[in-house]
Amino acid sequence: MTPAENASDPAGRANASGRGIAVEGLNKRYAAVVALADVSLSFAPGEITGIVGKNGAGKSTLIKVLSGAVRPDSGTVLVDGHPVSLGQPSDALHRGILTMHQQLETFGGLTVAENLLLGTPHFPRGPGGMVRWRTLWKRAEAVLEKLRVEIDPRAPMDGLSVADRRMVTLARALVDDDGRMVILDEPTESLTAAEADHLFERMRELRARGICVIYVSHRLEEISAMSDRIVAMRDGEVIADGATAEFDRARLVELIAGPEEAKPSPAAIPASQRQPLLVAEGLSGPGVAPSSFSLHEGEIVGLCGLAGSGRSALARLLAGATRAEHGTLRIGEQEHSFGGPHDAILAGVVFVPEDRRQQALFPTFTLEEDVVAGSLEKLRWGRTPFVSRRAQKRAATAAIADFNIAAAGGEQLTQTLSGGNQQKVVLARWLSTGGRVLVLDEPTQGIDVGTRAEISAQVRSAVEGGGCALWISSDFEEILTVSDRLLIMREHQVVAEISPKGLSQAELLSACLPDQPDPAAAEAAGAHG
Amino acid sequence: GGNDDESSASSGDSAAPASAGDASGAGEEAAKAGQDLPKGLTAGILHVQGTAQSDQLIGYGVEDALDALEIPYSSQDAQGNPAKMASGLDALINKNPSVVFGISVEPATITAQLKKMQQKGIPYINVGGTVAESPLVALSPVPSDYAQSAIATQYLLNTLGAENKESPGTPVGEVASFGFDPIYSLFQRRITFETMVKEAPGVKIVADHQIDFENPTGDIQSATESIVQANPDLKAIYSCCDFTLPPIAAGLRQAGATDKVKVVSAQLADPAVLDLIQKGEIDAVGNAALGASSWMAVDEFASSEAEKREICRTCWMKNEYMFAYSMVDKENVDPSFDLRPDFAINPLIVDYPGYFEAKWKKEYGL
Amino acid sequence: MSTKPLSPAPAGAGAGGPTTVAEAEARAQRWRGLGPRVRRFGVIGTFLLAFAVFAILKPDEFLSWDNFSNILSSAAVPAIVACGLTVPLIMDDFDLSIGGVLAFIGSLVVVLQATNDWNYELAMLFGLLAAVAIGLLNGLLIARLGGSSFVITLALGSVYAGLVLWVTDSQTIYSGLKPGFLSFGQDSLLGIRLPIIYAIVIAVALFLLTERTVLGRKFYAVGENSTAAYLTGMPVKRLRTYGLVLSALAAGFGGMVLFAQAGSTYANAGSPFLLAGFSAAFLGAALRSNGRFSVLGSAISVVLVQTVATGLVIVSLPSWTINVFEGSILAVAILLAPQVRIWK
Amino acid sequence: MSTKPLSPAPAGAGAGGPTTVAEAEARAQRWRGLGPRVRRFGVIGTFLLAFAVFAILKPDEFLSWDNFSNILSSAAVPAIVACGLTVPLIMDDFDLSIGGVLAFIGSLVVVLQATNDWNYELAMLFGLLAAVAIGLLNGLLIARLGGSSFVITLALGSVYAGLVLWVTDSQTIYSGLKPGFLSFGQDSLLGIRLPIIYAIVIAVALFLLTERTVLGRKFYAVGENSTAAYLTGMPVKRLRTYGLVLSALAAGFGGMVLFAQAGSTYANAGSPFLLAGFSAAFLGAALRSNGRFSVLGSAISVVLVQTVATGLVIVSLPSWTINVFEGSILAVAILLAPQVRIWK
Ligand SMILES: Nc1ncnc2c1ncn2[C@@H]1O[C@H](COP(=O)(O)OP(=O)(O)OP(=O)(O)O)[C@@H](O)[C@H]1O
Ligand SMILES: Nc1ncnc2c1ncn2[C@@H]1O[C@H](COP(=O)(O)OP(=O)(O)OP(=O)(O)O)[C@@H](O)[C@H]1O
Ligand SMILES: [Mg+2]
Ligand SMILES: [Mg+2]
Repeated sequence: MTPAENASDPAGRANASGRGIAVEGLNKRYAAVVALADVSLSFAPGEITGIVGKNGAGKSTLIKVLSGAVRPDSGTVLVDGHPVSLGQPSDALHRGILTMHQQLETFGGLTVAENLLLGTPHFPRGPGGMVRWRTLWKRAEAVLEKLRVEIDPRAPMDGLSVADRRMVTLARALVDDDGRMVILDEPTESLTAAEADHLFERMRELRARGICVIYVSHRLEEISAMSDRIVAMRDGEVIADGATAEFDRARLVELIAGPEEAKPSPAAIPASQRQPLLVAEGLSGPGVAPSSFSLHEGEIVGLCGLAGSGRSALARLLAGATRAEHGTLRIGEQEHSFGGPHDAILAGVVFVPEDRRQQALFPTFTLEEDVVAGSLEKLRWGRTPFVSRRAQKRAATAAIADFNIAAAGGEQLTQTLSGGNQQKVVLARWLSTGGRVLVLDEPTQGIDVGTRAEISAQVRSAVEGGGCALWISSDFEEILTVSDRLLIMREHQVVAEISPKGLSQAELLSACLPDQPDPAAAEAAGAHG
Repeated sequence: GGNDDESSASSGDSAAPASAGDASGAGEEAAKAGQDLPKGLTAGILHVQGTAQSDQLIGYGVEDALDALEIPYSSQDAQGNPAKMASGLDALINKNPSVVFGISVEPATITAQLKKMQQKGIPYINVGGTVAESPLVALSPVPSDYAQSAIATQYLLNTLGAENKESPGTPVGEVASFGFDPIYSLFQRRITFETMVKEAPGVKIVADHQIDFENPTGDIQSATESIVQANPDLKAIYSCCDFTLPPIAAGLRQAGATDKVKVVSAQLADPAVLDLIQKGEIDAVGNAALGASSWMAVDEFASSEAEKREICRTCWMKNEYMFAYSMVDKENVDPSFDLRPDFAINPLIVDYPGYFEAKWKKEYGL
Repeated sequence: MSTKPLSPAPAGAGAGGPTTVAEAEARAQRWRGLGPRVRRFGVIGTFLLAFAVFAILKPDEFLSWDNFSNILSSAAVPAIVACGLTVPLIMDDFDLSIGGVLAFIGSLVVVLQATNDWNYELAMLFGLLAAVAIGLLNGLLIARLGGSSFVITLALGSVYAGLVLWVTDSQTIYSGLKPGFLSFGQDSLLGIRLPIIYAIVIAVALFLLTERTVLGRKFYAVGENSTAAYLTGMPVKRLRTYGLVLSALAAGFGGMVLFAQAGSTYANAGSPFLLAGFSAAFLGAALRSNGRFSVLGSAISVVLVQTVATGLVIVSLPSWTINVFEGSILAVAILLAPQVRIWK
Repeated sequence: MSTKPLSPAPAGAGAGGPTTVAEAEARAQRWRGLGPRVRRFGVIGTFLLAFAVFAILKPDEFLSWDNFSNILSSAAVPAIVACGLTVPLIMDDFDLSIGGVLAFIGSLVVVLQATNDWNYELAMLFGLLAAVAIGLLNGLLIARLGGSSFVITLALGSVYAGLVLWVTDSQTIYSGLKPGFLSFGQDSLLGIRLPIIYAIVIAVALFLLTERTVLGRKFYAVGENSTAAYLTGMPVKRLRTYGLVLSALAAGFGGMVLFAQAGSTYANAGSPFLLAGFSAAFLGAALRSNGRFSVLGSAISVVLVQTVATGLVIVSLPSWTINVFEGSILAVAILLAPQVRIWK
């Protein structure tokens, strides 16, 4: 069955069975950009559908239409065979369609419990509309329990790490056992295998209860393992739709990235030639227990750990965003004690933070303005204080090309870009500043497979000339392929160093688990690798 | 509109410049046949704060006087906003009037406009209340703040003296004052009060509250209560101006000190105060017939036009008696007051409208 | 899992510098040599210190029941207005029309009973309905049609100020107010003046509404992140409209109390409440550990500020120093406030 | 807590419902049946319509060079102040001290020359330095020590208002001003009054600074996301301090121009500029396609609002209708504004 045939069929299938959700002839344009082009799909109860596609392909737009957040220019949504109007998110929620959007939107100042349940029928309402707090804490705990998350429901949301916030929003979408559909837009972004497993368990549970599950991810192994059916999108169109078995990895990569093969990463410099560039000894700070490690010239070092193990805290420390308490940090010959990110930047540290929305993006800047925000000084018009428009345009055009940013043009506001493209903007801004020490916290979150390879190539070429990179990623598959060496963090401390060569994801995961019986073994493996 | 007063004046009659020299004291004697009011005179009126009763009272005075002379006018209300004072005056100037009457607008806020008027030869006349002296203001026939304050202070001292059981006639006791020095006329009133009280050794000023003009009502009421509490022996409150009286009365009412503390103030224009006087919450207010200011101003303007002379800055003073400075208290208060046609808060002591109307009839044959 | 905010205060107010709470705290500790215990009570402490000074200088006057009652009754109407405007502010909507609404509704109620000889209860009921209508209009223009709350309410505030002149015919209305209406503003219950009681009731009601009910939590949710609120199916527009209706209602009721207290209307009655109300709300937010607007914070701030103002009048300083002291006390208090926020 | 109510950023207030720009646009299109072309020019169109009405009713007065020059000269000082306060507002800092600063610096310069008989140039220089010092103090308390800009500047504004009374000894000072100082405020150059020229120069300079220079770009970055700006190595505190210094400087300069224009100091000179300045800034932001605060937007808004006010004065309506019309025109204009933002 060709994808095209398949795409036209499902609506009928849903009608026939009388249950399920379908879309017919969806179209959505944003000025010149076609986000959805005549999309017709149907989703059967008890089926997990994985959606793949490159950044800007229209996956999130499809999801926004299904969840009532965006109205299509034309086309209909059918619920159990009947056309419905999803004018706003509450319309979809009332029909049992729960969604976790890609953009992490939370109520920062409210508690975890309120983030989970406020606005849902599960929120405990006492007499006079009063909140029954005790019931609320209990229910929230129960909901979190379903995902095996241990977060205090009374904690304020903005105190959580990105992964925890992600888990809370996920839990919110997965709260109902008797809904109709659950849609998860890149749920595993910034989750490690350990947390993802709990999620998958819950997804299977929902499938068993006859709920349609739609799920978007750029992690191909994961999607192959989890979904019953895969839909591939490109430029707003559905280009393939079929049972998961029909797709092998190569086909998926081709569907996402297009026919041209990703360039293989340049080979790493042999270990013997490496000079230590960054050396930390007993370094500790907020969220980081004394840790010693070094990064060598020309090396990409992966930093692994479970969510909450302190990887981001260490990255912040290296970037001068938090202050070191004890220990020393040397870069090259010089010992540093950063008073703030500006000091770190002067010392050649480049930091891509994990939390794009709150720490990286300038939402109403245009793409051009945002991409150059880290290197404004280079854009001066001669020696004047003015920004050269031409230099800005040139820099932006280069970044758009280098990072495959899909946008209507340099004038598009960054907040209207697709999630992956926003991440590319952030990366482009940072990698164009030309520092020696790259500290990359989840740099490829939300980025499609094709571009991932290019980004690792870019990082590789950046470190080639005498730099080094610390690459944090929760995607173990990726981190095993990009890094020359791996550091393991447990309980806020760098505890081990291992070589990625020949290591399986499962082995890596077990190295990260807190009750790892014998870290020395792993350390030994690293030393010999 | 759009007349040129110079040309229309000369076409009106020929015996014009004769009496220009002896401006002072010209007054009634200058009334000769043939000195008609030039045709086509127009006027502008600039209200400082059209919602204030005093402003309306003075404004009506100007309007009625102009009506009596059949001079058309247009008005602007600045709503207390300096920016609107300037733009309102601009708008009036644009109509090219023969004169603009400003109701207690501080010249500082409209300097640019006044300069322009000077260049265009349009006189600017201030009516109602004292403003800072300025060469740009052609005339300012206003009741004396010293006088208003002096009679009020004297009334207060007399009352305190009468209450003195030990040596009747000698005023003793603690008093508080409300004022706002940055406004020149209010400063004059406070200084008068202070000077007179200094001469009565038994009287002590225990508080001198400067009104918060951003929030006058709330500030005055709460300050009244605080002052009464802080000074249990307080005998009296002196205030600069009538708009403070309702909140002062409310403050005293709240503090339960209405009967204990006498309240005396200068300036009376707000009829709400009459009510308070009648109820005995406020004791007495020094009054000047503000409307007389308007009629005197219009009269001097008309004379200068008729006689083709400069406006005389001091001639109005011989009529100052029309202000009829007097204290209004429970004995003589007339709460049936209406803004029109009386222009004074109490039955007219001097019938200045009648006087001027008769004078104009005789001089200009209206 | 730790409940301590460790990520950079997300673009929060006054963020800018400190990336983590611990870091900010460490830095703060460095420049001020004070122990955490002292700083913890910084704001309240500054005010208490000021009160202590007043109490020492004028013990009998400042520490009297009369003075206390005087402070509270001066604070009553501002507190009603401030509590009301805090509700839309929680949702990030500025309601700058409150001054106009207060004067307009107050004048309307007075005119209806004094000039048109309505029953005063009926006039008050009508006034409250008019306030609701104003709130709904604000909601329509701002929440539904998406106008900027700042500009729309400023513009409408000017319209209402114009309507005041229209209904009162630009006159002060001081006669014809019904005795019942005057009692409504001037009587006492158990020795407590009625406006104080109204203010307490309204503050408590709005406090419960915003902090303890599901609706109130949704208000906060909208304020925290309106996109998230929309996506989770909350009726954002309706919630914002509720907020604007509540603030119009509070302002309208405040206007009635004000004129009943004064026994007359007067010119420009509304404008002082605008800046006073907003500064109380912002001060209240700065006092709270999480820096959020809150009804209680606003109410407390009104009383604190009024107490300082009264205290300064009682110690009778030269008038210019009153301004200076008032401003300085506020500034010092607020500088100590971030500490509270950090230590929770 | 976001204090930037206009930002269309995800958590922005104006947002509320619309998740995406295009969606908001689609919705807006539905309820208003106007063609996009019409709506595109909504705001400016409303004002132009108002101007056309004035021009038809009073062609000679409204369309005269004199009137034009009057409008601009009345707008001069407000525009200077509004442009200044826009700079910290871009970075999310409210500077409410401008009223106090304006009056204080203006009075200081007058007192120094009139009472202390200083050279007027020296007095002005001293005034500007004092303004810088005030800005630095604001910056220290707000950007460095993390006080809430709203409350701190409000408090300090009150302090400066007190200092006005102190330096002027609570008097209006109208004699002793040097002729040179008076010319500085009252002369014309090529038939254009000097204050207009100052306003244009300042507006253009601040426009270039904020929109065209590296520094200005950083200002906007701080306003958009101060955490991101900090992590990008921008000296957030220093940038915010610059903003506060610029607004204090503009306010101080405005005060000098104001009193030189008037030829004297006067009471409460500063307060009218506070609300006028902020409403201009917010209106300007609503006019811009991306909803950002901008110097140009603020300057244009001041002139638009002044023109409407003057027009209404010229057609000489009863005073209460002026309020009503002014408010309504503003409200209608702003309701059409979101269109502009969407369509760029
Ligand atoms: N509000 C908007 N205004 C303009 N263009 C938009 C808007 N929203 C989305 N787009 C454009 O629509 C296209 C599809 O975006 P969408 O978010 O659906 O992509 P996606 O497949 O989810 O990509 P990603 O993998 O990066 O999340 C993108 O090119 C994006 O720039
Ligand atoms: N200032 C601090 N004080 C105490 N503990 C801290 C501090 N900062 C971080 N932590 C602890 O470190 C944990 C890790 O937070 P962080 O945001 O660094 O996540 P992470 O370890 O990188 O994990 P991930 O990003 O995968 O979720 C937090 O959950 C918290 O318990
Ligand atoms: Mg997406
Ligand atoms: Mg992390």
